[in-house]
Amino acid sequence: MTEAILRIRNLRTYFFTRRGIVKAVDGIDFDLRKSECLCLVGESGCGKTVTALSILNLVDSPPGRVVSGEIYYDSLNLLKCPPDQIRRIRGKEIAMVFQDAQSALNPVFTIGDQIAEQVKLRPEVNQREAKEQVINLLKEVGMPIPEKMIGYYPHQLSGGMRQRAMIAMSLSGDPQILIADEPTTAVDVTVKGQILDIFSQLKSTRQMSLLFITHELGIVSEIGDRIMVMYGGKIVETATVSELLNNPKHPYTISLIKCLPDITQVMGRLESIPGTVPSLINPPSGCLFHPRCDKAMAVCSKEEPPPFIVAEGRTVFCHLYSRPER
Amino acid sequence: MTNRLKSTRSITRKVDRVKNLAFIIAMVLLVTTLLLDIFVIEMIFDLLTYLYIALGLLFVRYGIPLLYASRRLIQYYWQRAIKNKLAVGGLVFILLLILLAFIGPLFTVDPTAVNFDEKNLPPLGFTIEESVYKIETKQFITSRITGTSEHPLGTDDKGRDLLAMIVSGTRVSLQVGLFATGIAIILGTLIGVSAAYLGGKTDNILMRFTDIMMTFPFFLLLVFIVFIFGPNLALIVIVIGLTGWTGTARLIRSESLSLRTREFVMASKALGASDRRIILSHLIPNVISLIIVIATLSIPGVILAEAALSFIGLGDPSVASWGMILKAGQQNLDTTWWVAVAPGIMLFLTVLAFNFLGDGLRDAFDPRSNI
Amino acid sequence: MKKTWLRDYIIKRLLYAIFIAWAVLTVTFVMVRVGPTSPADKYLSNLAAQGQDTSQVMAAIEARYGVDRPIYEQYLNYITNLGRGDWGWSLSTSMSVMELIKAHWIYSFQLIFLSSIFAAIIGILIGIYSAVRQYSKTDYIATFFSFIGISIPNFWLGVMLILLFSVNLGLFKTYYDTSLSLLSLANLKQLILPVITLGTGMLAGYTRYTRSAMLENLRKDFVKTARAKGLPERTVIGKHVFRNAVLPLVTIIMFDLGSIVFGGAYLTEIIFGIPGLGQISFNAIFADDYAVVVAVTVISAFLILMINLITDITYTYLDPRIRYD
Amino acid sequence: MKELKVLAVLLIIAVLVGSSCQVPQEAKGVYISGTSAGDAETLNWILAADSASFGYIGHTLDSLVTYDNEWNVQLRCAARDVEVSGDGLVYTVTIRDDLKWGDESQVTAEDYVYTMKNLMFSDWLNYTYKSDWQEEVNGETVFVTPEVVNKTTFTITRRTVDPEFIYTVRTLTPYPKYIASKYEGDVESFTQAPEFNKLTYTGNLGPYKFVEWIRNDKFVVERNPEYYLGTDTDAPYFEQYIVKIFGTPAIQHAALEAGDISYAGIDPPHVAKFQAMEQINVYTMPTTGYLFLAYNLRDNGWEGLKQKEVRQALSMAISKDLLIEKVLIGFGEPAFSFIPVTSPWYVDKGSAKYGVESLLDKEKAKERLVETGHATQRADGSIEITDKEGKPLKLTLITNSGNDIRENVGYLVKEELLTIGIEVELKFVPWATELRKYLMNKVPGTGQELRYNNGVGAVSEESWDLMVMGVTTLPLSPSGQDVFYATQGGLNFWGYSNSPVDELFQRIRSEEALDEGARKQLYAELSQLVAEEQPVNFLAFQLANAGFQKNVKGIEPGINMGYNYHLWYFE
Repeated sequence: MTEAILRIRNLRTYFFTRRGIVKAVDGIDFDLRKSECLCLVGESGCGKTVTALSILNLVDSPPGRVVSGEIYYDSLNLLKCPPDQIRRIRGKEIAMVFQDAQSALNPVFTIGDQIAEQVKLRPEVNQREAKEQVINLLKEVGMPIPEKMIGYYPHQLSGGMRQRAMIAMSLSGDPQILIADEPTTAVDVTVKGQILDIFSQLKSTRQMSLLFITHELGIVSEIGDRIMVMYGGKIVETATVSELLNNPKHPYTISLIKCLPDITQVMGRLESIPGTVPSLINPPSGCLFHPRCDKAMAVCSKEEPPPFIVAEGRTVFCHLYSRPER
Repeated sequence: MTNRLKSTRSITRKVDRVKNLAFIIAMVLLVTTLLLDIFVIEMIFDLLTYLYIALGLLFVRYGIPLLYASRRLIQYYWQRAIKNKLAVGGLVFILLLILLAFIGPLFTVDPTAVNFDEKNLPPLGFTIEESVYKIETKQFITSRITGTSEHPLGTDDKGRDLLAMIVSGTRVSLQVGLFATGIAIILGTLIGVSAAYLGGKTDNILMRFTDIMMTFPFFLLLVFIVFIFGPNLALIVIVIGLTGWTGTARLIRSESLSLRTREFVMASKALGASDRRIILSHLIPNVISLIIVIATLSIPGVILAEAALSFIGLGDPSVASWGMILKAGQQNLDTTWWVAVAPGIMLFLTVLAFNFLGDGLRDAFDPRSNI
Repeated sequence: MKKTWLRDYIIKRLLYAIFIAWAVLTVTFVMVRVGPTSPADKYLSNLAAQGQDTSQVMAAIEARYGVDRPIYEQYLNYITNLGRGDWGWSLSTSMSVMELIKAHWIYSFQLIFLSSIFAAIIGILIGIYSAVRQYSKTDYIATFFSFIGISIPNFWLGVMLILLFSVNLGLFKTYYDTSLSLLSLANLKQLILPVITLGTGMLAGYTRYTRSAMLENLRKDFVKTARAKGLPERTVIGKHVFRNAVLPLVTIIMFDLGSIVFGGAYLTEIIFGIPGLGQISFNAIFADDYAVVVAVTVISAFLILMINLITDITYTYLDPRIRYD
Repeated sequence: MKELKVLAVLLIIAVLVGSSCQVPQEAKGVYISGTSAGDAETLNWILAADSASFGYIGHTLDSLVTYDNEWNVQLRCAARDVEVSGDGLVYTVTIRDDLKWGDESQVTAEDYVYTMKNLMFSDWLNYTYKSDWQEEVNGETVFVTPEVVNKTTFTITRRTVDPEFIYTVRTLTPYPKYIASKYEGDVESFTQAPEFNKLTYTGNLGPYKFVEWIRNDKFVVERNPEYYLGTDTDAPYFEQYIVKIFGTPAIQHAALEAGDISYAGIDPPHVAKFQAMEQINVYTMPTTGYLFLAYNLRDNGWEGLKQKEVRQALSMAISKDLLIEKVLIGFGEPAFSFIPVTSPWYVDKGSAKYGVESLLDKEKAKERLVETGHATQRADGSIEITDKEGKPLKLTLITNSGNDIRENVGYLVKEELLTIGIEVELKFVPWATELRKYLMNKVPGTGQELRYNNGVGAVSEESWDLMVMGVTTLPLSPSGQDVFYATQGGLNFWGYSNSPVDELFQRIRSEEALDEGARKQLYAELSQLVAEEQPVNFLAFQLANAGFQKNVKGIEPGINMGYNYHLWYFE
């Protein structure tokens, strides 16, 4: 198996607000392997975006703060290294693509300037070369007539084009890892496909590893190699795409997949998961999902389910499996 | 169920009618005493007290119901405002000031009592040399005078107790600050809200009028009017009020413009509420927060304007406002320095307090600032 | 493409400004003549002292000043002269109004200009600093320091500065020396105290508005993007955030410039002996010098309108999303 | 403000005066004179109405004659003092032959006569002081007739005798005929004439020449090398003379202390401080300005004031020494008439000294009020002063706001009158309001125009009883005060009328007073009568303090201190 480029151990990120401590990410461990596309899936508010932000130390503090855990990039623990070292890693080693390009791009600068900004960070690049590189990047993400586009302002572009510019910008530092935080959510359906094509094409051309965050299971099958399902700030199940979709283990994953509209079959009403997302301030005891889990047992409400290794790289956090004698 | 609704509505209408009636009676009473004052008995109250009562009545009739209607909102903002330590400090100082303005005169001597024997007394704990020229000998006789506990802050060149003058000055400065801002706010809000709400031609006319008023150099206009009609505190207050509303009108107009398109206003319009009802019960309560902020931030400007007017000799001579004391003291700053220092410090602290309070409130009311 | 609608917009605004200036001129023209005092008053006590029949001589003097004719006639006469660029003769200073303003505007301009720059630079820096560290100890200190400026009555501060620095320490001259050439270093030195006096008054405005503009933009998403790109914090704040905060700031700076043009500047001019337009216009009021009062009011009104126009135009350069077509 | 004007007038007299015989010096340095009485309004002296304007012009234009501190005549443009004919009707003036205009042409008698005939006496210019040159001839007001005798001599002929007219003649200053004639008849072009507004015509007629005038900042003149008085003494010894205008007195004092200006008038509270400074010389000098308490003798004032005894009683209750000490900080001397001590016509003995020593007696004042029926003696011996309805008497005192000294006098009068049981209410009003509402009067009900003295029966708009005022008098011709105290006086706004006083004023202005001894006797009688009559309560003549930097030499302190100012020099 290819060795991991990014190892995250026992990561906890809490938000200290007036109403109490929000445990957004409450102890997660996972690895991101080289040139692999790991998808992080879960309902909104399950902590997937906070996980991404914690990696690059972009969590708004106050009120947020990474309370504990380590994030190893090669041999470097990102949580411990000094600010200017983190800064050198951002964009060049690990880059990020945000969800809504409309608000993520600076409205008063042209997209050419904003993309070139990172290229110019390297002193040996002069003005002309930088412009050329920007045009190439825009071509790579399929931007029409890039020479003209670099002079446009964000509000002059369509949703899809803005997202392409966003991706081009994240590639400008030639990163090893690209974290994409729901890049397709803010665009309409027709463009979604094009964006996914760009990502899958990047995966092949750039051999870079991709942490793809989304709440749409449908996308995952097209682009993902492995999937991690998060719930209430914890990982409940990890598996390869095919295994998870065809043979989901964790009750939450199962009901998630049931919610998927399957155009191949004529289905009645779409199923929805009863109850609401758990409060992260005083989360339910034991397994977070037990209040909404139709297979919940007595132990589920008392103890946290330990990880159960189903196979290599395939774990599930559910008492159903860790207690054979049930 | 509907008749219970009907009855509650009729009760509130009855209460409204009683309130309106009481308000009108009170106003009629006030106007008759004013007419009496001008034509029959001389000076029952001075003009400012009339203004005082009129604004008080206005506040009781319209102010309190409005504040009561949005009390939950204000309570919420109040909690946010307390976080800002400087704002709380400012508020405490202002409350002390208001207390001083009312209670103060009871504990201090008569500020207008002149006593040339106790002329130019330094504050307690200081001694200065006072010398008088003798024409026969063409020499000076210098005597040392030390501050007495009877006049802790010392006395001015007419022997008046400085502490008493500062206390009576407090009332004047607060009156100027509150009334002038009151007038400016009322005018600004009415013009701003109606311009935003009615839109179209009226909005255009009102805004052009605001433009013209705004391009007049404010201080030049103020000095001009006070010079022509003579320096009288009531006039100064009214002129500042009548010329200081343009900024408020603009701010409130832009705020209400964004409110107008909001759903709840559309909804009440759909329910057939009259324009006046919408403006009074929907637009204005939501603009209250902005109004409170603008008020606290414009009061210091008004107090300083009165002080500046006094400095150039256009202050009301019959009134011992801080500005007037400062002007008198400022001429002999090198000999009797305390006469200028005391009012200067009071002006400074009061303006500072209002600024802090205003700034704290602005932060509290600004949804974006994360407290 | 941008230039066409901008040019039309400017023309429209210029016409509008001329209309407003004309309205201000007319209002001031009438207002000045409606007051009880008249320019011939100063002769009153002298004439009486000569035992002369005051009313007869006063009428003659008012005829000499042309203030005895009906208002509309005076107004028509004034406007026709204005057409020829003649703003009239100043009675209280015995020189043509235009010459008077031409000789004195520079003193007011340099004072206000330097004070605005002084207040803008320090105010904005404090504003950014306290926005980035909101509600920290430094934020309170910075706000406290900037509010001191606006709270001290500037005529009081001015006198104190002169007594301390000019008289006791002898570092500055006690009054503004007009013989020094305007561009000389000595002129800059003698402007330090007046600029501090006037500037501190404006400081709080800049700090407060910069702080709120910065706060508003600090939370925007593109800040996270900038940081994610590995840009140094200085660039993130200084370039990305500030560039967006500048927009509301420009409005305030320009608006402040307009409103304080006379208030604080006049008092500062009196204390430091700077013969600017502030003193000229107020002495004209006390001397009932109608021509000067009207001229100064109209010019300052037109100036404020021009400032507003410049503000709106800089908007389009600062924020590409704004168009006025 | 009035007191500062007093100082400015003092300087003008000084400036118009000069004397020779000083040690020759080499001209150096810039003399800066500070003022906070406001800027002048014009350099066209015939249109001027404010003292600052005369002050500026005086640096470039001398009059015929001026006076030293003992009132000895000092010749200026005049070659010899003005000669008066035996019958006091013809005044002959001979001017120096070396006076030049700006264009080097000679200043001739024709210029002087032209200035009088075509400018001062013209009706298109309305010269404010033209009535000084008019006389009453069988009911008609006519101008005196000036005629040219030869190039350097002209005469002025009167039809009636006025012994004090000579003082007016001595102040004559000429306009250049060759320039003024271009603007004759057109007041607007005369007002805007560049030659007059830039003083380009003054030639060698003054110690200095005009350089520049920056409004509200400074008036700059430079040394005139061709000055006619400077041929032998090479005067003046300052390269430049600057009048620096300050916004507030506080900064003017600061400038003197810091050494940025050479001279400043010092307000009483600061004199002791400056006296103690070794780098400053402070000279204390008498002025011709006196403070007085006017009584409203018209129908809307307290009727008691119409009785001489009541006025005397009030004067006995107000201590002048206390006023001088507390309000003027010692810089004043008690006044008993309008003739200043420094005037040659001042006579000390014989006039009643109310408000001082024996005639400062509060008990006697109260008795006097009982005698005149304005007070009742109660059983316990205390005296209650009541008005005609029997209520305790309350008088209103008015003065102009913004004038510290007069406000303080008002407070002191209130305190003093309270000690004898009269309550006084103070009202401070701006000067313009005081003129219109309290001074000007008219007969109620008639369409009469508001004027300062509309005679008997006229009443001011607002009622008042007492008023604190300050006025300057001309020491050489105190009879000018008839404008206040003669029944027909232009400024007799309080309605005082007394035929013996009127008669004395007439006699001083007649042949009888031609002989100076007789005039002195008449003035003595007038001051005794006025001291007795108490038309107003003459309070005090003020002293002025002038502060100079120590290095200014050649100063002779006195009533006309600046008469030799062109001989002053920097050490």
